[in-house]
Formats: sequence, C-alpha cells, structure tokens
Amino acid sequence: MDLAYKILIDPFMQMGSAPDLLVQTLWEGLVAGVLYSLIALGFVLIFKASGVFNFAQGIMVVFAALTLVGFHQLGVPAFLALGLTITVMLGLAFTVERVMLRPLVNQPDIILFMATFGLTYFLIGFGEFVFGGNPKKMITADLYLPSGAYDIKMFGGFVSLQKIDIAAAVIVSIMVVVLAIFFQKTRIGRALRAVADSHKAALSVGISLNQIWVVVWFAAGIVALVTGIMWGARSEVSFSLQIIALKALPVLILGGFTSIPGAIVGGLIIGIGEKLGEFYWGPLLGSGIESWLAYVIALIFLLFRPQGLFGDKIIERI
Amino acid sequence: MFYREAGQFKTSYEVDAAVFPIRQDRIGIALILFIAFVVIPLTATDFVISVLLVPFLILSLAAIGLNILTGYTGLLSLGTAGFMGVGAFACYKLTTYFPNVNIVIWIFVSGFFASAVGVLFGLPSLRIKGFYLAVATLAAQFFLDWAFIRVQWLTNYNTSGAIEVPTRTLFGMPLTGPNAAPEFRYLVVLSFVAAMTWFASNLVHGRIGRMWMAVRDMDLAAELIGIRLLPTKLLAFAISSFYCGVAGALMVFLWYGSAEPAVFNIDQSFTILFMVIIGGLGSLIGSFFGAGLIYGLPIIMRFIVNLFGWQITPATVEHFTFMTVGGLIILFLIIEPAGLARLWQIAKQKLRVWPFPY
Amino acid sequence: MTAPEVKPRDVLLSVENVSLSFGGVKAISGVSFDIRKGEIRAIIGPNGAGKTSMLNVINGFYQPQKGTITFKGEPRTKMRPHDAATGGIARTFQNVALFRGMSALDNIMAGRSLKMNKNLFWQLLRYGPAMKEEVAHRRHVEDIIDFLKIQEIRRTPVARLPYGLQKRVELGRALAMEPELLLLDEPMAGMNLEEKEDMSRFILDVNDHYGTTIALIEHDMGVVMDLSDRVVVLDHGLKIADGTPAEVMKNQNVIDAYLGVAH
Amino acid sequence: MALAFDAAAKADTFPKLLRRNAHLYGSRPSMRHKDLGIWQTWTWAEVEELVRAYATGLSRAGLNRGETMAIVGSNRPKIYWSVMAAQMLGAVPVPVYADAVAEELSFVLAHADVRFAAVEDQEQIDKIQSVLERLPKLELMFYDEPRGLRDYDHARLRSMEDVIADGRKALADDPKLGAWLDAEIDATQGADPSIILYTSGTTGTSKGVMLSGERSIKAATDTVVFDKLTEKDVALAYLPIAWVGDHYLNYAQGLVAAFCTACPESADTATSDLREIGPSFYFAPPRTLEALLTRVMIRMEDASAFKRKLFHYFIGVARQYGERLLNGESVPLKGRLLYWLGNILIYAPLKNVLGFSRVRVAYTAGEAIGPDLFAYYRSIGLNFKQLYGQTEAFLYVTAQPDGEIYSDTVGPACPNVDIRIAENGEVLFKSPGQFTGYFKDPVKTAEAMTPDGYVMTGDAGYFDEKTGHLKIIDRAKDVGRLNDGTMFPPKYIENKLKFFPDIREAVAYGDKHDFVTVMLNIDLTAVSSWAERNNVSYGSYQELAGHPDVYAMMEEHIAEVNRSMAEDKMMAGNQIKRFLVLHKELDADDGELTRTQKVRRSFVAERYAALINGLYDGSTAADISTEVTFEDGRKGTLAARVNIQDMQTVPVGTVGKAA
Amino acid sequence: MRMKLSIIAGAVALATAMTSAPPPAAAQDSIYIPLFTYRTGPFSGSGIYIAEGMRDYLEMLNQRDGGIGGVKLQLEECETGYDTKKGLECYEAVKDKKPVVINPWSTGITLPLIPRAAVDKIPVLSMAYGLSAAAVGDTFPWIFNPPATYWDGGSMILSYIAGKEGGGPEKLKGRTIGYIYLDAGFGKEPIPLFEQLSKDYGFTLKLYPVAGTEMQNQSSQWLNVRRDKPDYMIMYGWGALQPTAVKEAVKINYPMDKFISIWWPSEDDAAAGGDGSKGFKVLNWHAVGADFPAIADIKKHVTDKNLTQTDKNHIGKVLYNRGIYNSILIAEGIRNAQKLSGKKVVTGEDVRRGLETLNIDAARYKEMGLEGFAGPVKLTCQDHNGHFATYMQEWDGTKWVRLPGELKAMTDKVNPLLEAAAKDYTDKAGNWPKRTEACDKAS
Repeated sequence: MDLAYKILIDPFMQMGSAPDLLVQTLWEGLVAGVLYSLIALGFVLIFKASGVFNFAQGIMVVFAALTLVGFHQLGVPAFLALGLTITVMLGLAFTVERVMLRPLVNQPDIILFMATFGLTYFLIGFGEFVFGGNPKKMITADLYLPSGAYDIKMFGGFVSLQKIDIAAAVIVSIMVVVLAIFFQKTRIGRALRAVADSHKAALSVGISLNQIWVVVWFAAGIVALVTGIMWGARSEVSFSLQIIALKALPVLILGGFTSIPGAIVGGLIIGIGEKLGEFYWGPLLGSGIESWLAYVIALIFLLFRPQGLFGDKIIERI
Repeated sequence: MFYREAGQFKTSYEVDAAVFPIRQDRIGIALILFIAFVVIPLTATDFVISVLLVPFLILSLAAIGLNILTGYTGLLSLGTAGFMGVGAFACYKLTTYFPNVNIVIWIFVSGFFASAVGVLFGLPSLRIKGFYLAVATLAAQFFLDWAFIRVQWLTNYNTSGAIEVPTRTLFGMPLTGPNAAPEFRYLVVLSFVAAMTWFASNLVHGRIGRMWMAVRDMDLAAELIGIRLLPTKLLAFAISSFYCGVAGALMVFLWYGSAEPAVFNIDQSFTILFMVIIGGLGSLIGSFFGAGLIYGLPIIMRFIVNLFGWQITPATVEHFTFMTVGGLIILFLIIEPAGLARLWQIAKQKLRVWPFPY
Repeated sequence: MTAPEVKPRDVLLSVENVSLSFGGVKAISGVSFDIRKGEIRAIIGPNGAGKTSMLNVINGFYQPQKGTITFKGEPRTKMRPHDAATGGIARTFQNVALFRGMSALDNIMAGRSLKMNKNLFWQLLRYGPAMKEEVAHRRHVEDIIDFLKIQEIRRTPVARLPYGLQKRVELGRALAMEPELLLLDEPMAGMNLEEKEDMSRFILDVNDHYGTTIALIEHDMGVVMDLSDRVVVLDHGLKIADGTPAEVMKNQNVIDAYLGVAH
Repeated sequence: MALAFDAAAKADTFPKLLRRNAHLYGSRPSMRHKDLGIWQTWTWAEVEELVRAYATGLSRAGLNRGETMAIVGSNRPKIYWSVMAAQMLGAVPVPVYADAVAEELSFVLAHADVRFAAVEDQEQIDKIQSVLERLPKLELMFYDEPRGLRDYDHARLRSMEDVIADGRKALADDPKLGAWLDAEIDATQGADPSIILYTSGTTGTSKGVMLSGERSIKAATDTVVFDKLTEKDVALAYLPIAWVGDHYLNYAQGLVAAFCTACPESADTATSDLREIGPSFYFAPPRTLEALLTRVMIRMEDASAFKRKLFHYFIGVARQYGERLLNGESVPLKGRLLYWLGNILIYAPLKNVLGFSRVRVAYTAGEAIGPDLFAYYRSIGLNFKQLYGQTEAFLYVTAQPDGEIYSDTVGPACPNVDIRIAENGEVLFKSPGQFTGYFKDPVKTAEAMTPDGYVMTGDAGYFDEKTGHLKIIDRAKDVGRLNDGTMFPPKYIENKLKFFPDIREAVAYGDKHDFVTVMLNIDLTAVSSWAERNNVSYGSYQELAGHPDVYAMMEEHIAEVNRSMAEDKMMAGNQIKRFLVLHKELDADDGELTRTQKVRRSFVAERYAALINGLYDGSTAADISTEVTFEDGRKGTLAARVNIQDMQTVPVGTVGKAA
Repeated sequence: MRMKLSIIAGAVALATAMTSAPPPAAAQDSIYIPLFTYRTGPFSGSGIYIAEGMRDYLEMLNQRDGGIGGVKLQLEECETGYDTKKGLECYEAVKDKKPVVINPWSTGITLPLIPRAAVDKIPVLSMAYGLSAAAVGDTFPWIFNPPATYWDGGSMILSYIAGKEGGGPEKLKGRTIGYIYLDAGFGKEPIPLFEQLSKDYGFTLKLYPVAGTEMQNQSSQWLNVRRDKPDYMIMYGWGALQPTAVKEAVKINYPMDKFISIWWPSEDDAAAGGDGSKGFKVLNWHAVGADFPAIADIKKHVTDKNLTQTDKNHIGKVLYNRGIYNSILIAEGIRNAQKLSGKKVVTGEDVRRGLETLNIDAARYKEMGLEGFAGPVKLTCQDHNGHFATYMQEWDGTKWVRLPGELKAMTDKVNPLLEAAAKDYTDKAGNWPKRTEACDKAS
C-alpha cells in the first residue's frame, strides 16, 4: 500500500506541491532530450543513407570537439578553428568513405557496424595520440556562446534556464530546419532520400553512392561537432564524452533508425522521461535509475511499435 | 595439401554426422587438446597462462555463448556482460552461503541463474527484431549493471562493493584465491571450456542447432515447418546466457580474483560482440579466433614493442595499439566480412583440394 | 511411405466463405472451395487475384476476418503457422524461403524438427537416443534427397545453389514434414523449360509416391492443365470458376479474366 | 592366402566361390554402394545370404537351370547379385549395356531367349516394353528401383526386393530348401556356361560370347596372383557391367580375391565417389584418363600464378624422374630430393584429390594411349599398366608386368597365355579364360578360331624387338600395304598424331600408294589458345588452319612422329611424306565422322578426293569445294584452297636415342 | 593440418619468446619499481598528472642522487588505462621482475591484488584509495594506504562542517547533508560511515549516486539537490563526474563554499565552474605549488633535461604533487628497507618492512628538500594508514588556497568500522592467512 502510494500518488503530490521544480525538471529533460536528439541525429543521417549503424558517432563527437579546442590552443582564432575543424571532419568523411565504406559496400549491416567499431578504436588511439588524454575546456566564450542563466520566478520558486541550454535548443532547431531544407530542396538531398529508399533508384538518377556517403558522413561530422561543443560546454571535452553517445541508442530505437523527426521526438521523450523518472521515482529505488530507464522506456514503446515511433513499417513479404 | 581424404568413406550416418568427419581434423583436435592439456601446463610461464591463456579461454566461452544467440539464432544481444555478471554474482552468493560445496559445482550452477535472467530479458524477442532487439538486451545490461551496484546483498555488503573471491579448493588444492597455482586454474578453465565447447558443438550440429539457424535465416519459414519461435528463441537465450554466466563466474573466480561491478559494463558486452563478429557469426571456432584476436592482439603488440625495446612511452604504445587494432579490424572485415572462421574455412578448403584452387 | 488407399476422395480441407482484407483492401472475399484427399488442386488467377493470400490463410499466416477453414473435419480457428505444420500442412514459397545459411541437407533435416523430440540433455551429448533419432531421420531425409535427385548438392549451402535446385530443396524440406497437404506457391516460377518439366515430374511423383494432397498456385497454364485434377480460379479475391482443367478453360469468366493478360 | 587359392582352385564356379568367401571372409566387406548419402556395406556373409534368398526367389519365380536371364542396369549391388543368383541356379546371366537403345536390347534379349530380366529401373522397363512384341518369350522383369512404377501393370513386374523377401521366407519356412540350393550350386559344373557377354557389335551384329566358370576363374586366378590382389583390396565398379572388363576385373577377380567392390552413387558422382572410396585396384580406359587430365589442367588454370608455377615445375620434375623412379632405375640424388618434395607438395595431394592415393594396381586398356598421357600418370607415381585383351579371351591376353611399362606396347603374354602372330599380322592367342563359343552360333565360333584352337583377335600386331612386348597397331582388316610392301596401319599413325593436343583428327592414306600422307584437323581449343599466346591473329577456323605458323607447328609434330617411327624397323617405312591441314572440321553432321566421333575413312577419301590427289601429285596446294551443313540445318558450299606441305623423313636406323 | 601445427608452433615460439623476454637491464644492481599509470582512457585527465609527478620525483632521485642509497631505481611504466583487465596484465607482466612495490592507482586493480600481495611477496601501496580496511596491518601486512582512508576523509569533512557550524560534531544535528558520489565501490564505501554518524549526530543524509555512464549528465541529481536543499554537499567523485558536478552546482546556485569534496578534484575540475566555483572546497594533505627545493631539483634534473614527457605547466598542480607524495612514500620505504636489511638492493619483503616502519617527520621533509610539503607520516605494523590529519583547501577562482587548521579523522568512529571491515573481509575470504611477518622496531 505504502509502495503503491509512493509509486502512484506521492510523485504527483510532489509535482503539485513544487511546480517550479516540475517545470525545471521538464526543462532539464527537454535540454537533455535536445542533446540526445543531436547525437541520435548523427546516427540517423548515416543510417538513413548507407544503412550503417555508426558506432563511431560517439568518438566523432569527442574527436571533433578536441580538434576544435586543439586548434584554438594552437592560437587559431575560435571561428577559424571552427572552420578548420569542419575541414577536418570533411577529410574524415572522405577517408572513411574511401578506406572503409567503399571496400565494404553491400556487406551485411552488422559487418559495417563492426567496421565502425574499428574506426572507433582507431580514432581513440589517434585522438589521444594527437591531443593527449587531458580533458579540455570547451571554448564557449570564444565562440560567443552565452553563459549564465535566466532565473525566472514562478510558483513561489524559480526556474533556472541556462543560456547555453537555450542556445543549444536554438542551434539544434536551426540544424534540424537546415537539414530538412537540405533534404527537401537540394539535389543531393533528394538523392539522399532516394538512397534511403533504394540504392538502385539513386544510381538511376545519376548520383554516385560514394558522393552521397561522403556527404552524409560529413553531415554527421558536423552534427558531431555541434554535439561536442554543447556537451563539452556542459562538462568538459574528454574521451569519456563518448560514453554519452550510448544514450542515442534508446533514442534511435524509439524514434526509428531512419527518421530525423523520430530522432528529435525520441530524444525529447527519453530526455524528459528519464529526468521525470529519476527525479520523482528514482529515490524509490535508491536513485541512479537514469542509466537504464531510457532503455526500459524504449523497450516499452517497442513492445507496442516494434519498428519505432517513426520507423518504416516492417513489411514481411512471404 | 595435407589432407588425405581418399579412402575416408562413411558407412553409417553416425560417422557421417560426426563433427569432425575428416581424420586429419580429428588428429588435429587431439593434438591441440594434447598441447592444451599437457604441453602448455608443463612449459608455459605464469604470465602466458594468467594473462594470455586463461582470459582467452574465458572470453572464448563467453563469445561462444553470444554466438549461440547472435550467430546461430540471429538475435543481436548487447547484454552479454550483464549475463556474465549474473553468473559471477550467483556464484559468489552460492559459494558464500554454501562454502562446503565445491566451487566447480557452483560455477556450473551459476550458469542456470544467468539462464533464468537471460530468458526473462529474451521475452521481448518474439516481437522485436534486429537492432531493435538489441535495446531489450541493452536494458538488461544497464539494469543488471545498476543492480550489481545497488543491491549490496549481491556483494555481501562488502565495503569495497566488489566481489572478493574467497579461497576455495578442488582436490585439496586451492583453486581460487591468491594461492591457486596458475596451471591449476588454467586446467580447470580449460576443462570447462573444452567440455562446454563440445556440448555447444553437439547442440548446434543437431536438431536444436538447426532450429536456431532456421529461425535465424528465415523465421517465417521456420514457423511454417512447425518450429515455435518463442520457445526456440528463449532456449537460445537460456543456453547463451548459461554460457555467459559460467564465463562470468570463471572470469571473476579464476581470472580476476576480485571484481567490481564495473567489470560487467557495456564495454565488455561490446567487446564480446566484436569477438563474435570478427571471429565469425555462427562458428564455434570463430569464437576462439575472435577472442584471440580482440583480446590477444593488443597484448601481443605491447609485448612486441617491449621485445624490441623501442623507446616509446607506454601511453604512446597504447595509442598505436588502439590505432593498429582498429585498422586491423577494418582490414580483416574488408578481406573477409564473414569473419576469421570463414578465412579459416577457406584455407582449410584450399588445403583439402590442393593443388586445385577449388 | 506407401500412400494410404483413398478411393472415394474425401474432402481434406474445405474453405468456406473466407474473406480477408488488409486495412480496407479486400484480398479475398467470400471464397469457398475444397481440396480432396490425394488430388492435385490448382489455384490460378491473374496477378493480384489473392492466390498467395489464400495459401497464407490456409496455413495460418493470416487470420481471415470471415469464414471458416475445416481441415480433416475440424474447423480451425486462430491457427498459427506452426499449428498448421503440426496438423500436417506444408508449404513452399513463391520466392524461395530456404534457410540460406544452411546446407541442403540441413534444410531438409530442419523439416523434420517437428518429428524429433529428444531432449536437451541428449542433444548436448549428441549420443544415444539423440544420435539414434538423428540417424533415423537422416535416413528418411536421404530418401527424399534420393527422390528429388539432389545427392550431389547435399552438402552445398543453399545460397550457392541455382534457383531451380533451391526450389527442389524447398520441396524436399516440405516433404520432410510428411505433410498431408502440400501447398506450393508457384513452384515453377522463374524456371526454364527443362527445370519446369523436372519439377512437374517431381510434383506428380510426390502425389503418386507419397500420396500427398497438393494445392498449387501456378501461372503456366500448360503446367496447370497437365498436373492438376481440379482447378479453382480466383480473380480480384473472388472465386470465378471451379472444376476440372478442361471445364475451367471453357469458362467464360475465366477467359475474360485472363483476356489481355499475357500468361 | 594360399588356402584361399587352393579353395579357388577347387571352386570352379562363381557361386562356389561365393560360398567359399562367405566362409573365409564372412565379416569382410564384399560390396559397398554409395546410397542415401553413405556407403551401404554388405559383408560376404550377408551377400551370400542375400544371393541365396534371391536365387531361391528366382527359382520360385520359375528360373531354371540352363535358362538365360537378362541383366540390364548400371553398377548396383542388386544388379551384381542378380548375376550371382542366376549363376547359383545354374542359369546363365546375360548382361546388357544399360545405355543400349531399344533396338540392340531387343536383339540381345531375343537372341538369348530370355524369359526373365533383372532390370534397374523404370527407364529400362520402358525400353523393354517398347519392344515387347519382339520378345515373346519374356515373362517377368525384376526391378530394383520402384520409383515411378506405381501405375505400371504389374503382371510382368516384380521388385527384386519382393523376390528376395519371398526367397528368404521360403528358405526360412522350409529347411530342406537350403540343402536343395547347395545341391544346385554343387550341380553346376565348371565347364558349364557361366555367363554370356554380348560383344558391343562395332562389326556387324552382336555375338554372345559364352564363358565357362572354370575358365573364367582360372584366368582370374592367374591375374589375381600376377597383381597380388587380396581380400583387402578395393575396386570401384563404374564401367558397364555388360563389358567384359567389368565382369572380369570386378566380378570375377572380386570373387576370386574376395576384394571389396564399391558401386558409385550414380555416374555423375563417380568422381567424388572415387575420391571417397579410394580404391586400391583401378581400371580406366584411356579416354577416361584423358578427360581426367584435361579437367586437372583446366582446374589448375584457375589456380593462383604461384600455385600454377609450382605445379608445372614439379610436374616437370616428375616427367624427368618420376617414371624412372617407378621403374626402379637409378636417379641422381637431386632428382630424388626434388621428386620427394614434389610428392609432398603436388603429387600426393593431387593423387589424393583424384582419389588415387591408395591405388596399388592400375590398368588401362581398350585403345592406344598417348605416351604423354600415360607418362603423366605414371610420373606422379601411379602404377598404371596397359593390358590387351578381348571378350573372347575373357579380357586378358597380355599385360605389362611391373617395371616393364611402355606406352606403345601392351606387354608380354599373360601367364599361361600363348600368342602367335599370323601371316597377315593378326594376333592369335590361346588362353585359359578363352570363350567356349558364341551362343547359338557355331559357325561364327569356328570362324573365330584357327584349326589348332587359337582365337583370332582381328587385331594386327607384332612383338617389339627391344622389349619383346606385343604392339597392337590396327584392326587386321584395316592394315594395308604400301606399294613397296610395307605394312601400313593407318590407325597407328593417326593415333600417334592425335596424341598431340593440337591435332584433333588425322586421316592417314598410304594403302596402295608409294608413301604415307595425312590430312589433319587442328584442335580449335588448343590451337586458338596457342594462337592467343603467340599473337597469331586469325579471323576464322579456315584462316587459322591455313596459317603458316600452324603449318610449321604441325610440321614439327609430324617430324616427331616420323622420328619415332624410324626407330621401329616395322614402322620405319610408314614415315609421313606429305600432309595438309583441313580447312574445316570433320563433322558428324556432314557424315565425315560416325556419331561416336570416329572417322569414316572411305567417305572422307571420297569427299576430299581432290585433296588426296593433291597429296600424291606433288602440287603445293589443292582446291576443294565441299557441301557443308550449318548448325541451323541449312546447307551451303565451302570452297577453299588448301596448302600441302612436304616432310623430311628420317633414314632408318639413324635415330640412336631410345624413345 | 600442418598449417594448424605451424600456427601452434608459432604460438609456442611466441610464448617462449615472451618467457625469455629480456629482463630489465641489470636487475642485480638496481631496484625495480613498476609504475602503473593511466595516461590514456577516460580518466587520463587525472592519471597524467599523477603519473608525471610520480615518475619525475623518482627520476630526479636517480639523476640527482644516483638512486636511493647509491642504487639506481629502474622505473618502468605500465599503462593500465584505469582498466582492471589491463592492470592485472601489468601485474603479471612485472611480477617476475622482482618489483619492490606496486602502486595500482585504481581501486579496481587494488582489490584483486590484496590477496595476491602476501603470496607474491610484493607490497601494494594504494595511497589513500583502495580498500580502507587494509589499514589494519595485522590483517593486511602487505597493503599500505597512508595517509588517510576514505572513511577518515569522510569524517574529516564532517568535522570541518561541524567546525564551520561553530563547534563539535553535535552541531551537525538537524542539518541535511547531501552526498554525491560515483556509483561504484569507491563512492559507496563511506556510506556506512555517514549513516553511522548521521545516527550518532542526528543529521539527515541524502544520497545522490551518479552512474559511471552518466557522469556528464547529472542534471537530475542536482535537481534533487535543489529540491532537498541540503545544507552541505559532500562529493566523492572521479573523472568527468567532478567538473560536471561543479558546473551543475554553479548552475543551481548551490553555495559553493558548502560544497566539499574528497581529495581528488584537480584545478581543471574546479575551474570548470568558472567564477561561480569560487569557494569550492577540497580535502588535501600535501602542499600545492612548486616552491620546494626538491621540486626545483625535478625541474633542474629532469624536466629541463627533457628526461620526461611532463608538461611544465603541470608541475606543482595538486595531482602532480600527489604523484610526488606517492613517490616520497616509495622512496622512504626503500630507504628504510635498506637501513633495516643492510642491503643495497632490497626486495619487496624488505620494502614491506621499510613501509611498516615508515617515519617521515618534519626534519626528514626538510632533508628531502620538501619542508612543509605534508604532515609527518609514521606507520606501524598495526596501522598501515596512520589516519593523519589533513587540511581543507579552497578554490579561489585560479588556484587552491589552503585554509587554516588541521582536520583530524574521527578515529573513535572510524577505527571500529575499519576493524569490523577487516574482520568481515577475512571472514569472507576463507582461510585468510594469519600474519606471520615479524614486526620491526621503528627505525
């Protein structure tokens, strides 16, 4: 009875009694969700166009952020460093396409998945070799990213909105819009969608698969860079950041591997769901349930929609 | 080239269905077993045994476990480490509650606990497939990870929050704990691995193996020939988790000697999955190859660097090891995506038809 | 192995007033027909006539929204494919649905799964009862291999086989179940003339040798005329004719349905 | 072993031998058959039990002593047992080629007066039933394979299985039946006909060669001792059972030596079955060996460059030393080492892959074998030997003993065989296994024998001076004479030429001429690949055939043939003086070849008379215009100018080197 | 088949090669000290400083003094990446080279080594980490964890808080104290102590575990903090947990002067919160900065000669100096061992005795050129930890500032727990060997 009370009633009482905290929790969930979406977006871009589940997205986040900070430490002005980093990510996309994807074309998904693991290993070694293992501070100020917070008074308390979080939400929204425009309006974007539908169809419109791969890996690289800046701003730029990439998995499962809106919505659901869960229900289980809650949320969704929220319906032809 | 198959004909289905139908292969296996059971314990150093062989065997066992699930039944799992943890913790609890029962029995029995947990987390597999199923196993992984830390009962309320392996004996000799001779630990691990590999081989070559592969290759057609999907998949989960559980128990009791829950983290799951993939999905021998490559390669590379006495700091060695291993994985996949087992098979086939190319 | 003597051909399976739709799209509407013991029954019709859906209903892949299916005198409701298999219905697919990672032998052996029952313990040892069982079933499977003349490809992974042989292996797998009713979905699709002749021969031999009742979908009218005892014609989910091949060929509805459709 | 042969001496019929084997080697394998995926095996004891049951069943079905029973089928245990069962009853089995067309089948079955036939399957039954009206005596057919026969009228059909089961039941029910059967076995005398083998009939209609048990066993015993065959040997039975070779090598020798006869799953799988069973006694006709070698070479072409180099290098080594080692000659240490290495790397694995690892005794016979081909197999350590024989002799007339192997001889006379060369060059022999006569044809029997009891083979030959071995050169009736009286065996010359892979067909002329000339057909596959390698460009077959480089190559080949003939006093006069390369391939569609791809010499001579004239009138070219049939059946005319080239000949006796 | 053989042969050859690998040069006339480091991996941020300090000090002794007591120190780094598996590999790799002491630098690696130390006769120095109960020398003669345990640390923080509240522990009554920690053995270890003390002194304890995978994602924990409004926050963190926690604390406007950590945060961690993190407090027991003759010697003899990879900016940072402190203990242990055994080249056994009789007083610090670097250390056979006093340092926005006053462990509370834990450990281990090692008089 007591347990039932704690599970079913008490959390809601808390929400009612301290609405500012509820709002704050929702906001934190939203921000975390936006950042999860961002990582998931990197995965989706690549999966959609090449069917590769890119395990290396996490290390790409670290790598991009380290490159940015690394250039800056060499004395390169922040925005030039940003430009150079983008160039490096383009180079990475080219190399990956050339060395890894091209020889492995038409292999089963799991093999490409495995190859991206090899890439991860390589980038860890390479990144640590070049940049060293020290955690670095993200150059937020130099990039004119805001700091500080707006404390909004409400419900007898306050809700604190970090400016960097607001910036993150704005930037992610802009990126999603840009990507949407890119997919809808540009020639290569349309080709990308064609690739997602059928490789043959894409070839028939005269676009080389190889180019498309470069483009999506480059796009994923830019997404990784943004992710790196945002997460780096929240904590620090270090190799442990790649762990956070795992959070993208339940998001992807929830949103479907091929859907950009799915990645966004999935990210928000996971973000808000796990913050609410941890905050209101976590203490019942001794806290720290966040580490698995996301997966359980995803699992429950999956049992009802095995192909994810926005995933293409799996049609079984017999 | 060295196969002499002319005149090796089968006069009964028993012989024809043998796992090693070729005499030269049987000799080879016998030789390997002889080396493993006799030569190595007599000649290898503690370092080779403790650092290379014992871990290699234990990881191979876990890889076999995962291969049963992923390679044979086609169910992708990222919860391997979690299931290994269940085995390890079960074994720890059992041996602390019943210290007088031989540890070897408990290591074996702990597999059943892992089985039960595996089946539980395998239940969604009826509805969910592919990468989507991975999330169910990921949930298992993270939940179990969390439980190992949070449920202090599992660690007997040790202040360290870790399994502290007590000394247990077999045949009057210490098998676990600091006084256990590496050779002895090795032989016990080897016996476990050899026996369980044999069992696995029997399973996958028989009705159950065919049912698993049928489900893997085309579940609709499998259902059509009367295979019930859920029980078949759950059996795969059960057996796979059993293997992982035993591997986990062996890992903590005969290798680490003490383990924090973090040992069973997601990285471990990934590592085992990669062993299975690079070794070859659906191949027992591939599990050994994969474990050997992914676990052994970095150690051997470090060793080679040391051997040449290059003036490189260990950190740099580590960086290059990472890069090389990563590069090699990609290279191997490009050479043979179906894994080392396939390479092995091709090589063997080449030898069988030598001097012909096919 | 010898066929049971069935003289006044009893009804083995009857389909009564079955309707099936997918999200409003009608695939089958109110179709009734029966299949008698020991006969070869063809289901024909233009593309999209609902033939494959019909087979899917019969072996439980789809649950019909309306109508009943009676198999061996028992009405079947809520049947899953493995129930159909247990009941004695086997099936081949339009696009070969073999287990691609396994050899031809293993594929056919897999067809015996239902008949094998030795427990996990013996399976682990692969000794004693499990081995005996394995050998006994292997013996049976070898008969099928012999019957289908696929001895040479016994050990070949099916993915490497040419299409015609894959179809044969698939037939073998279905036969391994010792079905009472064998559903063949376009057994000759994509085959050349010679392969078609072989397959026709095999189908007749199966019917003759094992006494298996066969229901088949086929596009090649020549084959249908040669093979089948009775034909049911579907068009747009409706039954438009039912009878002997000769009767059906003369039916005006059938001629209309096929008019302009090159077959 | 001594015991075994003593017993064999006493056992003068095959059923008696079977009884002996069951007694002595009861638990050793007698017969294996790749069936249903494994090698089903029957021991001698099992075979005896089966055959006794079968014989009893046959007897109950009406088969009587002295009657004949046709046996139609491929190498399958039940087919062999049908032979044994018939013999057990004192009946005479008449095996017929399984691939015989209905016409031939009906002739043999009618001629042999069969009432019963043991047949393999539906195919044979269909064939027999199509000619049933010509076989009024045929009562019952026993079939092995029931498949597809369900709807047949079973009035004339019974499955062997049923017959055996029936016999077995009868034997069990009536204990006296066993004794009766033993009495039947004992009642058969060694001199009684044991089997009738119909000759294939290349010349006229088939003749039924009657062989007696006693003689067959005596002949087989001689060769079993000669080749030291024992019950531990294994042979693969894949040649037609109606051919004397199979009956002798597998059936008779199998029973005498009690070795194991293995039947392949089907003709298609014979190669892989050969590899599995790994026979120790092996027989293959040259064309099989040639086809095999071609397959080896083609497969090797797909190997990696390194492996190919390795292969060719060591095959070269084998060519150099292999035969000498096999013959026990002295070989330098380096050669021995290289050969040893080659054996590890190439020969042993190659033999293994081909299934020859365990071959101890191997024979080839039936036609002339190319020296290269023969040397090839021998050089990698396969002890292939040639033998010469014919149905009337129960196969063996001559055979090569170990260490005296030459590709162009067939060896000295076998033990207890006496050979004589007739005036016209025809080979005559007297052997222990020789036939007792043609069935129902005393006239032909008499024609085939000399008054003093020698059998005329119809083959021309002579004893080689150096080796003392018999050389067979041609059919006696085809041997002509040059105007100077030299014996001219066209086939001998043609064969020598055809051993070159570049030459597909050769037609030799010389009878009643002053010298020998040949017309050649190039082998398109071989020559075009040669052309590719040597940058010889050509647009058509005709162009290629007429290419000067091709002529040069042919000239080399002919020169080699001439050199080899010059060594042999008997043949030195047959050196080729002029030749041409035909502008078109000889084609069965044009009637130039028989359907079995043999040259119809007289037809060709007529058709290409213009060219033959050219060959003999000294001109350097000749025009020819022939009608040809295109693949689509249209007919057209092909006109060409064909070059004719002179050849140098080698004066007799100037070639010092041994061949 | 032969191919298999050749593979085996190759493996055997390699294995033999491994066994016959060249032993460290001149093993006879030098002292072999393996240094387990983690310059790579997710925790390299701390690991690099520690590894540098640790190595540089010993290298300096080699360069300046020619080693210890005239015997060269042979240093070998083994990279663990903070991974237990690799740590064990390192242990097995160095075990046969007669190391005199092992510094695992990871609790995960320390734990499996605890039972092995006695068997292999290699002392394990887990300086202020590892198993707290190992302080009980009678039970763990081979394990040393000076100068204070995590429990000591916890009790010191509580004393500090009580002091800030203006008195003894009783002042804690009615307060709420939050504990944010890495959800692993290390973080969980002090919980029993805190629970005990919360009962004893009547304060409320709130737990905020952070999972290893969620270190950079702590917003929920800090939301909870905001809700629970604890008066003080205690942190036992590691790696990325620390800077993130500091940032989050700043974010929710938590009063930083009430945010107190155990001794692991580095300057980088504190700086993560920018200006907002001023006032953040961390326990420490040794000096920060480079103003010591010995450290000057490091610069002179090691860094300036490029005998190290050390980034010069790292010298004097808190974790660099922690590395130095670790090496001081090693060096003094060896020096003691030489004295006790009379040998120049000492063994692990000797160093164990050396460490048990370790006694570094202020005078000795001065001798070493490290006057005032840290408090005196004196270990006994019974006490392998010392539970020495520490002090609090505060982040002023750019550097650590030492706050006046010494903090003493609540030994009366801690020691019984330690004893109990040690007993619990040995009870569970099954025939844990009784101490047989003789006890030396302090030198």
